[in-house]
Amino acid sequence: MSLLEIEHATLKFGGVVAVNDLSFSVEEGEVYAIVGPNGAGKSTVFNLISRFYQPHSGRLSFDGQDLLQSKADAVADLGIARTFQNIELFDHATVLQNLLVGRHRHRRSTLMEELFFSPRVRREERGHRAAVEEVIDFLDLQAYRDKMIAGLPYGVRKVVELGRALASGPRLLLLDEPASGLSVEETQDMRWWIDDIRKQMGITVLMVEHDMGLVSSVSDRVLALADGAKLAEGTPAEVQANPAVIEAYLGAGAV
Amino acid sequence: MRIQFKTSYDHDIRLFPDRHSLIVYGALIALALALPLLINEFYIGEVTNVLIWAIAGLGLMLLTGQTGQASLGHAAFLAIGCYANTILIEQGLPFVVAFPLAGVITGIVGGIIAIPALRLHGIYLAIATIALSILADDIIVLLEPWTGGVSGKFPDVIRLFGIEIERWTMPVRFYYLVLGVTVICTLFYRNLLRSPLGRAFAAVRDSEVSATAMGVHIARTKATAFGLSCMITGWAGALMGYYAGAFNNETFSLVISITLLMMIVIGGLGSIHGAFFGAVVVAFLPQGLSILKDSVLGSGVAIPGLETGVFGMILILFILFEPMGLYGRWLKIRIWFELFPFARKDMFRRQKSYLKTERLR
Amino acid sequence: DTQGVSDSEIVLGSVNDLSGIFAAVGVPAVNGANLRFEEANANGGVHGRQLRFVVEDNGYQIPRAMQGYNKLLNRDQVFAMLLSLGTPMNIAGFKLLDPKGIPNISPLTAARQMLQDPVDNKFIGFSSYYDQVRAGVSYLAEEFDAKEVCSMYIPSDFGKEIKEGSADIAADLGLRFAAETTHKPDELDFVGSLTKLKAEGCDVVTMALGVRQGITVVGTAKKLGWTDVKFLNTSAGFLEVVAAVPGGVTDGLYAAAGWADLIARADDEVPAKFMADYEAKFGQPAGGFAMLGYSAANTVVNALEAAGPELTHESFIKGMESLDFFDALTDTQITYGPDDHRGADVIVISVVENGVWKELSRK
Amino acid sequence: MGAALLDIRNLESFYGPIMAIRGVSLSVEAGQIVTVLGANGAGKSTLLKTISGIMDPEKGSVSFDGEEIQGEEPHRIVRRGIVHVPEGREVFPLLTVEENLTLGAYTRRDQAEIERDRQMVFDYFPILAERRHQEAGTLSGGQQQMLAIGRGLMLRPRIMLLDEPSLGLSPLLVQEIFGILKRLNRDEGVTMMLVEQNARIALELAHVGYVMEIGRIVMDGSADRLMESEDIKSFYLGHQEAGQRSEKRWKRKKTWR
Amino acid sequence: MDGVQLLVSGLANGCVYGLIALGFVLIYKATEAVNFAQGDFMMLGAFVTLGLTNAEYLHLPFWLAAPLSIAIMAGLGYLLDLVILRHLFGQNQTAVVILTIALGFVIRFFAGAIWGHEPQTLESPLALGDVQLAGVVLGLADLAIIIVTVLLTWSLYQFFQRTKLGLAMQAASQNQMAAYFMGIPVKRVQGLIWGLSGATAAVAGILFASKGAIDPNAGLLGIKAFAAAVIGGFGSLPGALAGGLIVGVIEPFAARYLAAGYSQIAPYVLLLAVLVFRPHGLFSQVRTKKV
Ligand SMILES: Nc1ncnc2c1ncn2[C@@H]1O[C@H](COP(=O)(O)OP(=O)(O)OP(=O)(O)O)[C@@H](O)[C@H]1O
Ligand SMILES: Nc1ncnc2c1ncn2[C@@H]1O[C@H](COP(=O)(O)OP(=O)(O)OP(=O)(O)O)[C@@H](O)[C@H]1O
Ligand SMILES: [Mg+2]
Ligand SMILES: [Mg+2]
Repeated sequence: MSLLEIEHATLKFGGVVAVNDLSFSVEEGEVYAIVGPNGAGKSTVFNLISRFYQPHSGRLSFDGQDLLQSKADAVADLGIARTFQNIELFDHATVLQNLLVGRHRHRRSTLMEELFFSPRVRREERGHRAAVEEVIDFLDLQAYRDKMIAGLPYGVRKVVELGRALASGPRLLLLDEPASGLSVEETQDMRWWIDDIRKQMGITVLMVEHDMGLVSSVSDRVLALADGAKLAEGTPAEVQANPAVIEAYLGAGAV
Repeated sequence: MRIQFKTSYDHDIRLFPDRHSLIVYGALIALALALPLLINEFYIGEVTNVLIWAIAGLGLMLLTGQTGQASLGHAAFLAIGCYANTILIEQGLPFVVAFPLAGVITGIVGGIIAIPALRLHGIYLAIATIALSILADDIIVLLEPWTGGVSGKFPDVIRLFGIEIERWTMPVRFYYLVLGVTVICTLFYRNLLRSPLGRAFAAVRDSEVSATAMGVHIARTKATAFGLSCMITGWAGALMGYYAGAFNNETFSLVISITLLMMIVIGGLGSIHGAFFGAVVVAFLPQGLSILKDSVLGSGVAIPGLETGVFGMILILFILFEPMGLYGRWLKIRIWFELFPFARKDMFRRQKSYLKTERLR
Repeated sequence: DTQGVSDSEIVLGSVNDLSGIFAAVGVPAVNGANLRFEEANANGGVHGRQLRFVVEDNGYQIPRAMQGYNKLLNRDQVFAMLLSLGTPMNIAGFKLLDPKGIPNISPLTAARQMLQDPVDNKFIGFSSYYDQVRAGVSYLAEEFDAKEVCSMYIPSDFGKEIKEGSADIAADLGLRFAAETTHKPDELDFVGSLTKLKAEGCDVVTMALGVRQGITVVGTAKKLGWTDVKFLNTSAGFLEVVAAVPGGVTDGLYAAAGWADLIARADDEVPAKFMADYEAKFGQPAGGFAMLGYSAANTVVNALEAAGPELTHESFIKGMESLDFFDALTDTQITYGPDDHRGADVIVISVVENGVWKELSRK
Repeated sequence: MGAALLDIRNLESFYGPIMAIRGVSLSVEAGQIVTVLGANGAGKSTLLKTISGIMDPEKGSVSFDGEEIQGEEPHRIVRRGIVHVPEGREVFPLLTVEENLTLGAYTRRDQAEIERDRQMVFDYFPILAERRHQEAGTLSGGQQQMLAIGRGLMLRPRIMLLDEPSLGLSPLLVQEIFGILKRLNRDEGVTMMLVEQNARIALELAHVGYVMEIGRIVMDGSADRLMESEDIKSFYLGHQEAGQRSEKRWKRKKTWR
Repeated sequence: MDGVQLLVSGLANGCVYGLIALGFVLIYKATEAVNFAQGDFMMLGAFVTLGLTNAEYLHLPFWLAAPLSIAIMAGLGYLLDLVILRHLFGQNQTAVVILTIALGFVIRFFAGAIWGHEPQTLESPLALGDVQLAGVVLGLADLAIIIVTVLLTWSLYQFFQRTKLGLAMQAASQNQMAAYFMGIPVKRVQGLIWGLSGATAAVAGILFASKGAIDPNAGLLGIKAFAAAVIGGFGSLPGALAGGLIVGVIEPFAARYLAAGYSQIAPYVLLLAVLVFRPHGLFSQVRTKKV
């Protein structure tokens, strides 16, 4: 059984068919990449998994459970965390606070306890903090810990968003264009991080990315989308060599 | 410049981040306790009033500053707290039970009212709450058997552990009562801010989408914020009832709701300090203006609406010169002193800033 | 030593509405009182003491009113309160005044509670809304054989007084209290309410509305062709502006109030002098509430005179209770006594004719 | 080469107390494409914002065509022919694609020409033509980026300030867009100042390059020369071997903050 | 017959709300700010006209005074933006809300100081005379209000939909920075809209004053107009009119058929009901964010 299974999912916006009878599955422990031209429906697939959108037809399941039974805010509880293409951070909070929100699904304290800040809340806070500090170490965010998001450069924000998703301790990580806007050097870091996330933390990664260098170096399998439907699927090399993919997505110069 | 060395995670969890602030706030509490020795009854009454407004401000701040939901109907919750407290005491409950319960009842009512209001944002929420504020007046009249309708109610003398407390005959005792409630509410607020729920509030305020993706239940969080906000507001309302000594359907009017919102904006949205700064301005400024007018123009002169007009103008100036509220100004002054003598002249000059639509949710 | 009294000065206070929805009442009243106090001060004060009148604006809000009381009682240390506006504000104020025995004189509200227990320190200037509306309805019932009494009111203490007065007098006279409608202060159209009252066959409609609304109601009824109905205002709507609306919109509107209209008597000596003085000082024509303020201040001055040089609350109350004089300005006899804390007992019934109030009858 | 069209002298810009640009001088000659490279947070976007008047500099000058324009209202600067295509697709989300493009030509009066340019944009990006009545906020990330660039073209600028135009675009479209930029520069003589993370493609297009670090220009030269520089190769073009990983890990942050 | 009369007067009334609501919506559409002083603007517009035309003041002919006061109010609106609001450019909109509330205080104070607190009546040719049609009575002023409101809504709608300036105004409200990048003089555009809303307020004020008396507290009406705008879907011009009409019509029917004590709360209950079922009003202007 695969960790994530999408079967015959379809979603339309008025006349636009954003996802068209799409099926694919992601295995536990792999890095699975989705590529495709702009507007192919990649982010829409993420939004379906996050339950922001309701598919018109089709089935989604995570770890054997029907995803469509869960509301958007329950998806995190299942162990699915995500980043956003256009960065959705809590702008008027510090990096640390942003990462701590990532821990929200582990909250066990009740309202009463929090009002009086009971010892248990204190203990849990320490636990959350320790978990977050690990992420900060992992992503080298020490320098930014107490900085407000609003004043951070784009690249750092991307990393913070990744950190927030990691802090929740997910089983499946959805990354929407993790390397866009990053320099070559930072993309390099991202590559290593994704590697470590998969190998050391054992987290399955599903990512959308346009940087084929990154895609081919970290992913086990690649799905190419066009107009919401599957164009090709296979190893990075196979997909990159597929003429339909070259024609619709990579362009002749990229071979 | 003050440098903090953090040596454990507890540092960020503590009530007071460092020794310095412990000393400052300790001194503040000591001053508050000693105040009746220092000033006369008139000013004790005014300070009590400021504190009551500050409690109400904390209540609204929790909602508006922390979760970004502006309410223009909080006077309705002042009313609920005030009536609930009085009615419970009339039913024979002792003050120690009735007063906390009044807040809790207000909180529950607020939480329930919030449920349909949750899907509302920004001005839609503001107007829905305005409607609440307006309806409260009529509902109080319609519930005459409980509320006394237009004739209103008169809260009894407070009996707390055998001590009698009354606003006008024993202003100092009443002051201590209000001070106690203020400290408790402030503690609650502070505790929330350093626990997961407080962060969830901020998350909901800044980005509902990603808060959802992080597992924050938007509706439940907002309803909780609303409920907590109403609870604190309810306590403020009960105290306001005691302070006024009499209240009816007209007491908690829309004007009060509006004043409350003005107060927290002027104080500085999103901070505990802001509620207090705002309360000082809103509760003391009109009185200050009146005293000033007496000394400048003579007490016999009555210029219609002068005080309100001047009050309005001063508010405009406040907003113009410090749209981030007094707390923002306060922080700047502090930074300036901390950096002294290295502060640049135009360090706090506003860089141009731009807004984006809030019609996307 | 009594608070607010020194060898050279007596401090009087008022919590008034100078900026809220009743500023149209509070402002001229305060001006009128000031006029009288200045006259007294110019004549050397009362028993050598100058009068100082401190007014706090409450904007018609109770919290502001309480701040005003705090200032007046604890900071300015007033001797007595005068012309305080608003029923709930006054009632809240009693909690403070009563323990200290501070007199509350001629509050600007005609609610019956203004003479609630303990009554010793409370004095009112004229009849209550309740009595006014009763007198007005009986007059109209007698005069026009009205059978069906109705009421339009703002759901507030003021509205409640009027409504109860109307219902009670209807019961007493064997008439029917046929219908009632309630309104918000910001309502601007009354077609619906009037259609309802017309359908109920109302002969007399008593009104407890804002001044502006009252005008609109009468105008709308005419527009709808409903002319066989009598609208009745109380002192709250007994204003020159109401009578003076252009086009004769308010012609035929009745009012029952505790004093006689000023403008109608503009040629009489005392009113004429008052109007001239007032206009000279404030640059605005004097109206009913200015007159009321002046008259209330006048009562206080007379009471202070009567209290003698040894001024305490007791002596002042004695002084008040000894008053019995004709007040030419309001055209009423003002009498107080140990069991009578109401000054003018008369109720004057008037109607608008050709843009002015014309007195019809007195009760 | 011609005279400097855009001349920047000792520019300093602040965000409150934070100094984001620390005395930058550079010049762009008419008809040139200049690229500014730099790590994250180096201040590249801030530099462009300061030129286009969205931010006020605290010191220094920006001259365009010989006139000092720093501190001017941004709309006046636009009217001089400077267009800024900002980072992060700032489209008008509740207006349609077509209305967004119409606004691109806000300063222009030549109706027929505008129509022609709109057609040109639609030719470049056929998807925009297809979605002309869709609200811009519902376009996909890359489609919004196309719209932002197309809208910039509608202004018929003399100089374009492009902040990461390739952000979120598919490889095919990146090639296309750089092809378009090249053509615009060659055929219509549009001057450009280009900020890109994709240093290779930027240097291939540009004539001249500058490198920024923490608010300062640390290197400049012709694009060809920069392309050959070892530092550029290792930091911006990604010429490392996979095996360098462990070494890279500790010296990764080439600058300390 | 009753029903028709109620409906017609309700519509006329609703147009007054609609007219003020238009002012709210204009500002919101172009700046996303909410002008809580719109009701007071209307009051001021009415008083300015009164000051120009009434016999005891300047006594200009009405048809001169009306356009003059519209111009004065437009100027005031523009000036307000120029002198005060421009300093808040780019700042949080709650600051603007508070500022306009405070401004309302100030306007009321000055209006009271200049024209007194007693109700006054505008000497308007529209105030006198009714129109009778098939048993239904309508004041001349009511008729004028209906015509003017419909015309104004229509032309403002066209303005926003068809003209480049109208489009630019919408753009400026959605993304101020991007609007600047297009060469739109954002601040001036916003000043224009404040001027326009001042003019609208003057029109509303003149018509409102022709219907009955005015006093410095007449601006309280703004709250109900605000509710109307929200019902319509804050930001939509036809919505403002629709919302105004709904509130206007519900009132007389509630007054006619509901028990005392309940009738006056009908508009607010209706408002809450609308918001429960359509949280962003009838013509919703709010979209979900695409991520
Ligand atoms: N809310 C919406 N309303 C209408 N159309 C939409 C909506 N959301 C997405 N679309 C359309 O659905 C298609 C898929 O969008 P999606 O964001 O998934 O693309 P994508 O593959 O992520 O592209 P990119 O690489 O540019 O981010 C696009 O054509 C887009 O215009
Ligand atoms: N709004 C802001 N408030 C405070 N500081 C800011 C703000 N915006 C940017 N900065 C700071 O200014 C510096 C320069 O930022 P800028 O956005 O110009 O960098 P950049 O070179 O464009 O980086 P990127 O590649 O991420 O776009 C950064 O260090 C950042 O922290
Ligand atoms: Mg996408
Ligand atoms: Mg940048």
